[in-house]
This record gives sequence, structure tokens and C-alpha cells, in this order.
Amino acid sequence: MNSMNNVTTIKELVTKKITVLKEEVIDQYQVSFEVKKDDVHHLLSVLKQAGWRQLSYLSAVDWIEDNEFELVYIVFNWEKPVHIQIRCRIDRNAPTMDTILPIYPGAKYYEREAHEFFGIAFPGNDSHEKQLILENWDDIPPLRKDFDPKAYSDARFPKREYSNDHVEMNGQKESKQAKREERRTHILDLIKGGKK
Amino acid sequence: MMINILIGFGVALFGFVLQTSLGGINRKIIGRLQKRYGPKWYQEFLDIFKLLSKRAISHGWLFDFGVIMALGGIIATATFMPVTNSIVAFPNYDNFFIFVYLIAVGMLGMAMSASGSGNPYASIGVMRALTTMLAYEVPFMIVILTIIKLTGTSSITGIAEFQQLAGNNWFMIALPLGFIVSFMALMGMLGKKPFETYIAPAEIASGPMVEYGGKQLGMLFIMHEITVFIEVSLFVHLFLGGAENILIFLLKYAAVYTLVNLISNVYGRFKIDQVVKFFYKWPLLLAIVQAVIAVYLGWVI
Amino acid sequence: MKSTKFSELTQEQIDRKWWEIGDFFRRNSLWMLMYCTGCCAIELPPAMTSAYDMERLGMGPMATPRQADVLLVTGYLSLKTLRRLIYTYEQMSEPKYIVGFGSCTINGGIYHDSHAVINQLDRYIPVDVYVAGCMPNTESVMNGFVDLMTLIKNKQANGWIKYKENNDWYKQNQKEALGEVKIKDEFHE
Amino acid sequence: MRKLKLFLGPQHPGMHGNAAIHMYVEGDIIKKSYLLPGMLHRGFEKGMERHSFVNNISLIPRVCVVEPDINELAFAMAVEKLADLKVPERAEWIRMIIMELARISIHLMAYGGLGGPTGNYTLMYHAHADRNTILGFFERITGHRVYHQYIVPGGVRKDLPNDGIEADILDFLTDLENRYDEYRDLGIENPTLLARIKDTILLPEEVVWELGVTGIGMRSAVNKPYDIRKKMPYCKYDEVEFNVPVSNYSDARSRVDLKLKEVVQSIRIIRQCIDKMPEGKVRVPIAQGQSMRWTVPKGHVYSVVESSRGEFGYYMVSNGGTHPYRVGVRGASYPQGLLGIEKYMPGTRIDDAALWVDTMGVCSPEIDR
Repeated sequence: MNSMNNVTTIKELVTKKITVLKEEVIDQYQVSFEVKKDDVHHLLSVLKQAGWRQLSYLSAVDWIEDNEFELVYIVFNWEKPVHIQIRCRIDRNAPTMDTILPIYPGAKYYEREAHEFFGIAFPGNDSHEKQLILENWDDIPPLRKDFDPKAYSDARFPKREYSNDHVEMNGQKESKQAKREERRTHILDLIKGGKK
Repeated sequence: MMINILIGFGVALFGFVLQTSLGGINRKIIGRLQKRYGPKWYQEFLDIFKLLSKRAISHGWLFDFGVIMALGGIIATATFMPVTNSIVAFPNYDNFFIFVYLIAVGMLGMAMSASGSGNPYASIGVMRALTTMLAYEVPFMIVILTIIKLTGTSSITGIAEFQQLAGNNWFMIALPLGFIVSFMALMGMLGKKPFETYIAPAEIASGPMVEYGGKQLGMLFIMHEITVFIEVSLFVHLFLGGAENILIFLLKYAAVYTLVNLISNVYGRFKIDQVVKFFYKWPLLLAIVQAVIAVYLGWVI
Repeated sequence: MKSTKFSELTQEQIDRKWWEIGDFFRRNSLWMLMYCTGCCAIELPPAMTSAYDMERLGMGPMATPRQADVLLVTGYLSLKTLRRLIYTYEQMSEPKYIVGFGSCTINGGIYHDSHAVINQLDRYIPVDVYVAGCMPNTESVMNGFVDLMTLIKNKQANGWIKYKENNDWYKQNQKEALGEVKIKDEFHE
Repeated sequence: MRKLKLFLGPQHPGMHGNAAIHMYVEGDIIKKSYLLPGMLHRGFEKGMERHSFVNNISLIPRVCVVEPDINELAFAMAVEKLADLKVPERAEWIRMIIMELARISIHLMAYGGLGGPTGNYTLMYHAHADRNTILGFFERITGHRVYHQYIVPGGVRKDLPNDGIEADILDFLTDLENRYDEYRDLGIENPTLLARIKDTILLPEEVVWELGVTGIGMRSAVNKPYDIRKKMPYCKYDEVEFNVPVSNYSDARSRVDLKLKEVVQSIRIIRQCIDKMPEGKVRVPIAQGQSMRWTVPKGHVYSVVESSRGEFGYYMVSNGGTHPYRVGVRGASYPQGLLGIEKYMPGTRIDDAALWVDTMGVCSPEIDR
């Protein structure tokens, strides 16, 4: 199959140049490479020259148990339609990653957003520290796993108090089942002619 | 004198009522064209009185004074307006140039007040309104001067009577090119769609009116209705042969205003530079050609 | 003594009569502000255009807050929007009304646990009519507007008076949620 | 000349979403501009981590308000890839019908939206009237007008109703096709509108590659059928015939023109779908009644669909639990909305700012999330 060929050529292209920690073929249109932090820029520029000219997505995943952030770069080539995920782990305590702006200028706002939601610094991208989506944010970056939005919301935004509870919890009031049963027996009684 | 002034105010009131109800009816007609039911015919009255019933916010005395000046100037202009040949408040003063100068007072008041609000969108809107005015005035004036040259008078009733005396030979037919030019100019004056540039809600958030609300906006709406009345009835008198009685006036007035609305309904709006370029291209050329044909060659039907 | 009291009373009555006449005009010509704060705004175009045609009730979109009578809070309010909404509401000329759309304005709705969305709109600005649902049908949107008209007729749509009388309470709540209400947003540059 | 700072939005009739453009103007020319996003931020990505895979079905359509179905499909495809679910064939065809109906409705809305900045409101009313008919079809099929929650992992929620909906859809499409020329005359063939949209708001090819613009913006500039539906077909797009309209000169007019041409192609696709649709099941049961305990195997996947504005993707990470570990949304209008406005809006006039946003297809909810 033609599109499977694409995947194999990519594999050859990538493994020839860079040591890949882990590779995965998700399906015929998608492959994933996990590489070392220092290799990302090299790999991205190799891929860009090979035709993967579009940066589709850039974000991070918070692996709090490993105490690491995982950065994900997804690039795409319209001629050989394969999405390539490039993932690398960085330290969670002082997360920094050099910007990829020289390679993909479109990454500017993705990096700014990653800084806002994860607190990852991107030296080289001079606007990465400005606020983008949040305003006057005063807590830890909200997409980190140790941030609890429910607690934040409870503390900041009071909930509406309802004077009577319209949600029937099981057990406290008679259940719908019992009511239905009662109605049924009542109707049966009527049919039988119990009340006269 | 007193009675003349009373008739003058009567004309202004008549113009307001006429234009407001016709505006509502036109909104309904346009609603039908847009596949919907449309508002009530008296919706414009409700809107204006609602605005007058609201509380006002002031942005300084210039802002308030400008609105009053605009409304006063326009009412003063309307008092000079002949409705039919016989209903004229000041019979010898219904000169065309009086309207040109008095309308400027109203416009100036509005421009002053809008700039006094301090909103940048308002000043952009005022600038655009003045630019549009500069654009349509030139071809329009050439056509009007042709008419004045032909009739030998600049009195509105005089021009209307001239047309009626010539066997209802309206200037609409006698000066076809001039009619087309001044119809475009009328659409520019009324701020109808291809030339709606100075209102342009999606660009500059309704331009000069951006800071108005409540009573001031209500007054500006009244002013706008009377301005439309003045401009459309000027057009009726100059090109459609005026009116012998009030029924004919209403008919002609409604026809012109509805036509303007129908045309503007299917158009988008130009940018301000396109408005200027447009008016300085074909209408100006047509107006000059018309003037040459009519005045020097004398080819008037 | 008696006569002055009598005349005062008539003045009040006259004012009330005027207010009632004003109410007639106000409820028949509600101009709404074109501000799409959230996702329920997607049901406004059908309400405005041919299918339901809001204009037959005298309602129409207006460009700026000064000109508008009704503020439609269409859906969830993130903190950033709430700040702008307060600016907008305070710019509108009185009498002014607010219609809250969707469950999100009532109790947070589907975003009740979000870090960015407030839960209860009427703590920050007064609301006259709520339209429930996520998202409310166009029929219920139109019904909400008719309800607002009835409320104006019955003199119950007085949220703007409440906002003036309890201004301290509202300001306090706004401050709790937003920190400083009026900020300069130059820091985004 | 005095430099003014102007705010286009958030409360401005020219902005269609809740976002603001701050611009510095000299005369009528914009010298500097940037988007102020975030007014529709709801913390979606965090919210999805807090809901189970099944509960997320009701949350996801709300990411992009004007076009909810692409979210449902992208999410469902991501979960299906992770959990290795095989979707019944009929469900794939029904999904395609829904997607293409949604595409027609969003293109009509965008085309009518052209009437806003240019002032041709008649166009807007007509387009919205037709869009409302499509919303009516959605209500009959799914029970909801806007947020359908219809495309779920494993198929679609229920079968098409048995009241002749196919015939009604075909009738409507024929009607729409008959009025296609009328639409063009009212909109992009209209001389006053042409003056506004022709040769303005250019998007050259190198800018497309620099920003990463996809969808109609890209296809109008590079003259190649770069469409996800063609390049990496999902559903049954490889079994239907359709063209991808392209052009090599991207101004506002050609982008709107492509939208209208895509409507024609969508009509073609829906006709084929209704023709070829087999009978059968529409859903594989996923959780067997235990929706809170249904786990999805470990993995990470990026699933894309072609939205009306371009490539719309979900990046999903599962750690083998009941909840997704991380969901990232790639909004289709992210590149042109943020970087595009900052870099390429300066130089245009204030008149064109609203038109810029409109024809580039900037959808603020998917930028903010």
C-alpha cells in the first residue's frame, strides 16, 4: 500500500539521523517518535526539509508521577500524508525547552500557550512569558495535574444555593420504583373492583 | 409673520410624521424582501419615543449643545420647505441655496457634538461623513446649476411650477443623465447602502452615533427623519415636477423613498475611498455632459 | 398644608403616569446589544432572521452599549468576559435590562467546575429574565423576550434599580471574583 | 499623523465571536494589531481530564460553537483508534451525511456573514433562512438543533428517523442548488461587494506555509487539493466522488468562492451517501451499561477531520483509565487567528478588519477553548 510506504520511508529517514528512544506506528497515517530533548530541533529541521512543512500542533502532557513534562510536536506533510508525533520528556521542576521558532514560525503562539498552561519556558521566543488567554492569573498553571479547578472554582465563585433540593437522592425519599408499584397495585385493585 | 412661522413648524411636523411612518412601512417592505415578517408600521415612532423616555448620559456641554443645534438647525431648514405649490411657509424664501446653507448648520451641530464625545470611532465617522458629502455635492451641484440656468430661478416652487407649466415635462425626463446623477447623490445624502460608509456598523460601530444613547439619540433620530424629508422632497420638487396638491406629493415622495430603499437593499457598502472615486468618476462626467448638452447645445426635450 | 401634600401626590402620580407611558414604548422597542458573550449566541441569528424574526416584536440589534436597552448574556462567562460585561453594562443608559441565557448563567451549568467560568451571574450584575437550557431553543429564546416584555409591563423588570441601590454588594462580589475590576489590558502586547 | 488605538471587539458588530482585536491606526491604515483571545476560555482541556470518556461526549461539541459536529467526530475517531473499535458501516455513512450537512450550514453562515461587514443584509437573511432549515433536519435526526451529541465512539447514537427524512433532505438540496446562481448574484457577483472583496486581504503561498494555515485558506493559495478528506480519508470519503475546489490566487473573493463551490460538492456527497447507504446496525455497544467503568487502552493518538476552516484535530493521551489523561484540541483557526492577525493584518484598512476576520475564518471559541 502506498501510504504504508510513506511510513517506512519516514522510519528510515529518521532512524538514519537520530537515535530514537521509542517508535510507534499508530496507523498508516500516523507515526510517533520519542527522542531526546536535544535532538528535537535537529529532527524537526530534517523533517521540514523532507517536506513536513506544517506544524499542526504543539503542546505538553504532564506526567506527574514521573516528574516530567512531555512535549509533543506534530508535523504534517500534505504530499505524503503522515502525521509525525515527536515527543520528548523534559524535567518538571525547571521546565525549559529551546524555541523552535527558527524552524516553524507558526509555533509562536503555541509556545506562549504552553507556557501559560504548563509553565514551560521557551527561551528564544521573546513573547512566551506574556499572558495570552488567562488574565490576572494568580495560581499555578492550570493544566498541570496538581491543579484542581474544582477547588479553585469553589473558593472563588460561590455556587447558587437552592432553598429546596429538587434532586431526589436514592433512599432519602421513596423511590420512583415504589411509587410505580403502588400505582400499579392501585390500578389492579380498581380493575378487580376492590373499592366499592 | 407669526402665521408663516406656524405654517413652517407645521411643515416640519408634517415631514417628521410622514417620514417616520414611511420609514416604518419601508422597513416592512424590506423585511418581506428578506423573507421575514417585518416590524409594525409605526415601529419608528415607538423607537423614537422610547429613546426620548430613557435617561441621558452627557459627555460635556459641547456634546449636548451640538445635538440641540443639529435638531434646531434641521427644523429651521424644514420650515422653508414647500410641500405643494400653495403650502409654502415663506413664499419668497424657498431658495435652493437657503437649504444648502441651513442644512449645513444641522450637520455641523452633529459633527461638533460627535467629536465632543471623544470617541475615536465618532471622529472617524464624522470625517467619513464630510468626505462623502464632498464627493456627492460636486456632481449634484452641477446638475442643480444646470436646472437653475434652464429655469432662470433658484426658487424651489419656481422650478416646480416651471416643470408643471411646461406640460408636466419633468426634469427627470428632460435631463435623464442629470436625473441619474442626482439620484445617486440622493442615495449618498440619505446614507443608503453603497454609500453608507459613515454609519458602517461592522467597521466603525455606527460612526458618529457611537456615543449617543437615550434622549440625545432620540433627538438625532428626529433630526435624521426631518433631514430625509428635506432631501427627498427637494428631489421631488426639482426632478419630479413638484406637486399641485398634497396627495400627489405623498405619492411622489413615497415612490422616490421606496425606490431608494429597494435599490440599497441588494447592495453592500463601499469603502470611503471607493465612494469618492465613484462620485468623481461617472456621476461627475455625466453631470458635465448633461450640463453641456442642456445649456450649450440646448438639447432639452 | 393639606394642599401642598395633595399637590405632591399628584406630582408623583403624574410621574408614574409618564413612567407607564414610557414603559409602553420601552417594551415595544427593545434594542438589544450585539454582544455574543458565549455559545448561546448561535441561536440568536435564527431568532433575528427569517425563521422567527425578532423585529416584529420591535427588537433589533444595536451597535454600541449606549444605544441598547437589553444586554443579552448569551452563555457562560469567563472572568475575562465578565470584566468586559461589567464595563458594557455600566455604559448602557437607563432603564436597562439583562437577559441571561442558558444554564451557565444560572448555576454554572456544564462548566460548574471550571477554573475560568463564574457560576452565578446575578451576584455580579442583576438579571431580569433567565432562559434555561443548554442550549435554549429559539422558541424559548423568543419566549424569554416576551417574558421580559411582560415584566416591564408589570414594573417588575427593575434590575437596574437594584444595581444602583445595592451597588456596594455587587461591587464587593465583583471584586471577590475578579480582583481589580478595571484593569488596563496593555500587558498583552 | 495622529496614532489612534482602536478596539474591534469584544463588543463590536464586526466581530462575530467574543474576541477583541486591538489595533493602532494611522489615518485609515492599520499599523499594528493583535488578537486578544481568551474571553471564551472555559478550561476545556482540563475539564475533559475530569470527565470519563463517555461523559465527555456531552462536553466536546461545545468546543467550537458554530460547528459542533467536527468535535464529535474527531473525538469519536480518537477514542475508536485507541480502543480499536470497528464502526458499523451504516454509521459511517450517517456520519458523513451529518458532517456534510454541517459543512453546508457553516458555509452558508459564513457566506451570510459576508453580508455583515459589507453591509448586504439581504444576503445574510437569505443564507440564515436556509441554515435554519438544516438545523431543522438536525433536530429531526438527533433531537437537538445545535449541539447534537450524535456521533459517539462506536457509531452514532441512533438510526435516522423513519419519516422520510432522506427525501426531505434531497428536496432541500435540489432547492438550494436551484438558488445557487441567485446566491452568487446577491453575494460575490454583486458589483458593490466585488469592489470590497476583490484583490484585498491577500494570502500568498509563502504566508500559508509560514503560518500553517489549512483548509480553504490553504487551498485557495497553493492550487492543490490539500483536503484531509482526500489525503487521508476517514469515514467513507474514499468511496464517494467529489472534487476539491482550488485556486491559485487567494483574495477574499476567491476564498468565499471556494466556500460556495464546496457547498456544491457537499450536496453531491450527500446524494451519494443517501444512495449508497446500506441497512444495518449503527452502533457497537462500548460500555455495556457501565459507562463510568469503561476503560480505554493506553496510548496517544492524534485524530484529524477536515472542518470548514481546515485541519481540526484532537490529540488524546490515555493511561489506561476511565478518564482521558490529556486531551489537546488543535483549533483550525489557531494559526490565522493569532499569528495571522499579528503579522498580516497591519497594512490593511480599518474597513477591511472585520472582513479579514470573516473571510480568513477565525473562530474564537476554538482558539480559547
